[in-house]
Amino acid sequence: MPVAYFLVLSALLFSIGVYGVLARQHAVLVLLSVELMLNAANINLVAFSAMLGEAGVPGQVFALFVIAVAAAEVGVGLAIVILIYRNRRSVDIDEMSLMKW
Amino acid sequence: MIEITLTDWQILLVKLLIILIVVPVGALVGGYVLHKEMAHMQHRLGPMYAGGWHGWAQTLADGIKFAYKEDIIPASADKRVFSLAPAVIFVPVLLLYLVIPIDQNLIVEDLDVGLFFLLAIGSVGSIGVLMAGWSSANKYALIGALRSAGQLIAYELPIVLSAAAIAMLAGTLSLVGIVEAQDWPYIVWPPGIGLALFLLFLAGAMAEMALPPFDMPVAESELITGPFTEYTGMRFIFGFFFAETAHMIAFAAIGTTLFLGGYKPIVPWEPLEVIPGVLWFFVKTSFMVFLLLWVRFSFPRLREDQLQKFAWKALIPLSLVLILATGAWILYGP
Amino acid sequence: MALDVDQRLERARRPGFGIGLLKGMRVLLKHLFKRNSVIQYPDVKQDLSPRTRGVIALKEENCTVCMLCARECPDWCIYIDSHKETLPPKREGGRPRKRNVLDRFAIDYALCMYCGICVEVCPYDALFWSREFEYAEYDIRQLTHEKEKLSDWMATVLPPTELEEGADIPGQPSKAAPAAAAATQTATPTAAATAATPASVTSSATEARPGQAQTAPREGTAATEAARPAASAPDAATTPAPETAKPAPGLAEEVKDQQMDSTAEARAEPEVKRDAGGAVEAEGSQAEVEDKAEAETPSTPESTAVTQTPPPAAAAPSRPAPRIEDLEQPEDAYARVLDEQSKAGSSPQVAEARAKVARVKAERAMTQARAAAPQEVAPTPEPSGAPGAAEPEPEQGPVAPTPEEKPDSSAPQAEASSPGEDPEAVFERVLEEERAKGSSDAVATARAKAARMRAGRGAGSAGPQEQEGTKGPND
Amino acid sequence: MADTYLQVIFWAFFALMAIAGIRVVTTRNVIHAALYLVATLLGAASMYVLLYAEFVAWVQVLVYVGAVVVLMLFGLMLTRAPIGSANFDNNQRLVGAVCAGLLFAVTSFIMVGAFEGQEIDFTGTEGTKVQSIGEAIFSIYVLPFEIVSVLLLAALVGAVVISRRDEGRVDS
Repeated sequence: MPVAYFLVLSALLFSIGVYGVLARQHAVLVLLSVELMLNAANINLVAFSAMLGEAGVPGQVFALFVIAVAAAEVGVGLAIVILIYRNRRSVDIDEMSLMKW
Repeated sequence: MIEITLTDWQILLVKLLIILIVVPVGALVGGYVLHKEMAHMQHRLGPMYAGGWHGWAQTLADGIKFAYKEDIIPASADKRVFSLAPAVIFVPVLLLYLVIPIDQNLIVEDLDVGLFFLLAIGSVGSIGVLMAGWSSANKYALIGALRSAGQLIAYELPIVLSAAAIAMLAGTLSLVGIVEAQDWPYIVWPPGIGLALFLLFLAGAMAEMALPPFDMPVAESELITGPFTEYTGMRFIFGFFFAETAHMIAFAAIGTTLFLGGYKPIVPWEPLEVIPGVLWFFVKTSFMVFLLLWVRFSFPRLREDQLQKFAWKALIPLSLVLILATGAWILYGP
Repeated sequence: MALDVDQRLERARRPGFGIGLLKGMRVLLKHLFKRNSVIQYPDVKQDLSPRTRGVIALKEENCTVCMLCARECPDWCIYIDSHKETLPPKREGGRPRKRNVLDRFAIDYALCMYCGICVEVCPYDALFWSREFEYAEYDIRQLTHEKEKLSDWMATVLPPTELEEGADIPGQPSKAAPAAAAATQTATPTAAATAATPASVTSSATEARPGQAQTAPREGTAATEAARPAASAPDAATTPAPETAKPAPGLAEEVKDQQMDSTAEARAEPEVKRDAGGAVEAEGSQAEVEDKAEAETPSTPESTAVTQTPPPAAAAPSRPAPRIEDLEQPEDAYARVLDEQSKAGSSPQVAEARAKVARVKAERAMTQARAAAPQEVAPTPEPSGAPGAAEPEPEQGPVAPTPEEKPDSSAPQAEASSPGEDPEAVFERVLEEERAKGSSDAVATARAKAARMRAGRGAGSAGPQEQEGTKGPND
Repeated sequence: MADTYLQVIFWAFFALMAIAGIRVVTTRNVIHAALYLVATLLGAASMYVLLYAEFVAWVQVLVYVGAVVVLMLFGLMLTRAPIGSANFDNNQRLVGAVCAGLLFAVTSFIMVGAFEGQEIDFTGTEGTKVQSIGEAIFSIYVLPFEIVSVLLLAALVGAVVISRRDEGRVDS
């Protein structure tokens, strides 16, 4: 099976993630979109790993690292979202201009 | 001798079919055992009429009754999510049975990462619980779902960590490999660590299944049945009762596999080897079910904050210490 | 004891972490293998206690529409309608009689709280407790059951329970009668006076009471009890106004004597069941009387005692008192019980307490036996004394301390003194009696003084006491 | 032959992931978005299984579906997650769509061009054993592994510190 199939899938997911990050207002939805992008990267890593066969183990190792980092990101991200919601009763990131000049 | 030749696909289909038959039947029997054991421990008789002999057909009758009930979906509910949730709860439980070795060769799929598969699939059900709770448009349901999610995140860790310690001891993630790696005094070996891991696993499993004393998500007295408050008929059965019982039996089987030596005889004695492993497995799993139910009926429900405290301040540190101890045992032990 | 419990709790709490959890699980495991005590109700019916308060049944023919039950009912759940009927005079030239006819008797079981006051208060034994309890209805309004239904339930009313051992047999003179008289202080003096004069009992009244006559000797224990059967005779309609039929305390014997002669014309066969029901009531009240008599201070029973009619000679069929030689020595009893208890595994305190009780009982039995012995030889000949009146030492109850510690006031004065006897003579006699019984000097003197005082007041004998002492130490 | 089966399965999951992914960013209900994300993630896990990377697949299910999404749903339900639809998009939708479309076109063009003719050979592979992954992590990549563990610890502490209510301060 051509590896290009997986690369196209990955590109599609990544683009969808980019759209989500750009077009979404809700903070948690932005986080979800970021997850999509990370997953796209993961698919790429695993696909290349499979392509390389025995030499491709580091690809899977990196996929695992990505998943771990994603978990950390979600943890901190959600903590921030909840804190903001608690303070401002809103999770709209376009309104979060508190730190803007 | 009739020779039947089946392709891999056909074998897989037959195995799946067997699972599809065995699991609901097991859940019915498990439900009956639950009723009866609870009743007798509370000095009652339990079901006595359905089916004639000691109400053996009670769960069957219940199931038929639920099948005939109207399937009600609340007007303000999120209908698609609401209908899908029971399936999301039940299917992962069904999948758990795929990798449990009933005998050395009697297993649907001996995955290389069987143990990991169990843990991963077991955690999917909580999505279903959250779906059910949120989509019911009911405060009790939502609170129950949130409790369930919090509980699951907290108690997943002790289970994963104790399973990790077992994997360390066995040197493999394959469940058959784990059973084969276990030697005779299964649970009490390595001394102290094995038993502690078992208790840790038991506590985590009971919390994961939301069984008392960890049943805050479905606390009948406070939250009616938590996420399943609005469910009726078959959806209730599959989302709640069936899933609960099947989950319980699955966890009993997992506990048997990980700690009690699975399909191996209780004591390594030559004559006992004659008895098929299926029987040993069945006996040990029954014991585990009994134990789970016994604990379940013995203790009152914790409070939500006590539950979280217990997980984060007692179980997780303990499991980390046990992982260290296991590592030390592997390195320096005999 | 409280300290003991605390200590035990403390000990239970002490063992290490998690033991409590295991203990709880052990309890459940034990119950799993225990024999189940569940009764599968619709299939197997529980044998309810005879005193179960299931439902109230009505014996319609006994009801005189006196309305007592309806008035006493705290919930006002009894509905009674009636009308008056005029009956022709019984004899030529007599006055036409009036009689209440029951039209409606209904109990609203949705309101009823099963207190049983109506059953207690019914003077004519028309209401009974039945053990029936399956009378659920689909509508709360249908829970008001009319007299037809209530009468149907009469079939489920149990015959009265067997009499207790040693209790009086209906139809025979009661040994409890005099004791009961002590309790009927509420009886009005006039009633008592009437009772004292047999002549005041009209022959017609006796005629009308065949059933009562049967129960009367027993019913003598309480005036109100005795009064019941009078109106309950099936032919009550033809009897003279029931009010006159109400006997006073102590009347029973007279009634009975006359009845012996005129039974032949008793038209109604005595209703065994009802009578026996009366007996049960009587027994209950008798027990009450005994309790009272025990608790009574010496001075209380006096007022009624004077009006007591002399009982027949056959009175006081008391069991023979145990002989002194047969009785266990108190110290032996103490040692034996202590031994037994410690073998049975009781705690030292409990064993000691039980042994003490045994000793006290043995001592009491000794005393009573000693006192009873002379009495049997020469019964006191006082004409007005109750049969048991000569019985000196009443039962003190199980918690009584040793005789030496007995406060004087709590010891009812059983020593009878006939009215008119010289107070000083009474003093001497009582003193002697007390000494014979083995009472300590102080006690004997005090009792003798009390007896003198009573004699001086002319109050006559102290409350006749139930001869319970003869029941011996094993009660 | 086997390759045809795999291709069918691949395209089925491709379709699932594409649809679910698009729904994640277009749906008007936050919970639905998270649930569609679950579908996407499970599709990705299936892809890993397809690629004989079982361990990664189950880690994906355990961590993403079992923990991350549960946490997301938890967060959504704690904040505000009404049943029914609401508008969560800003006015950059068109810009976003153009950007995403361009990105997709460019990246897929480049990658397809770069890896033209490269095949994944499924025949004869048993898949990657967990053991080899473990050995790789704990030998060559032990430093990144340790760094990741420190990162996780920092994230844990950070999350607790951030979301914790200060004692004595009343929140608005």
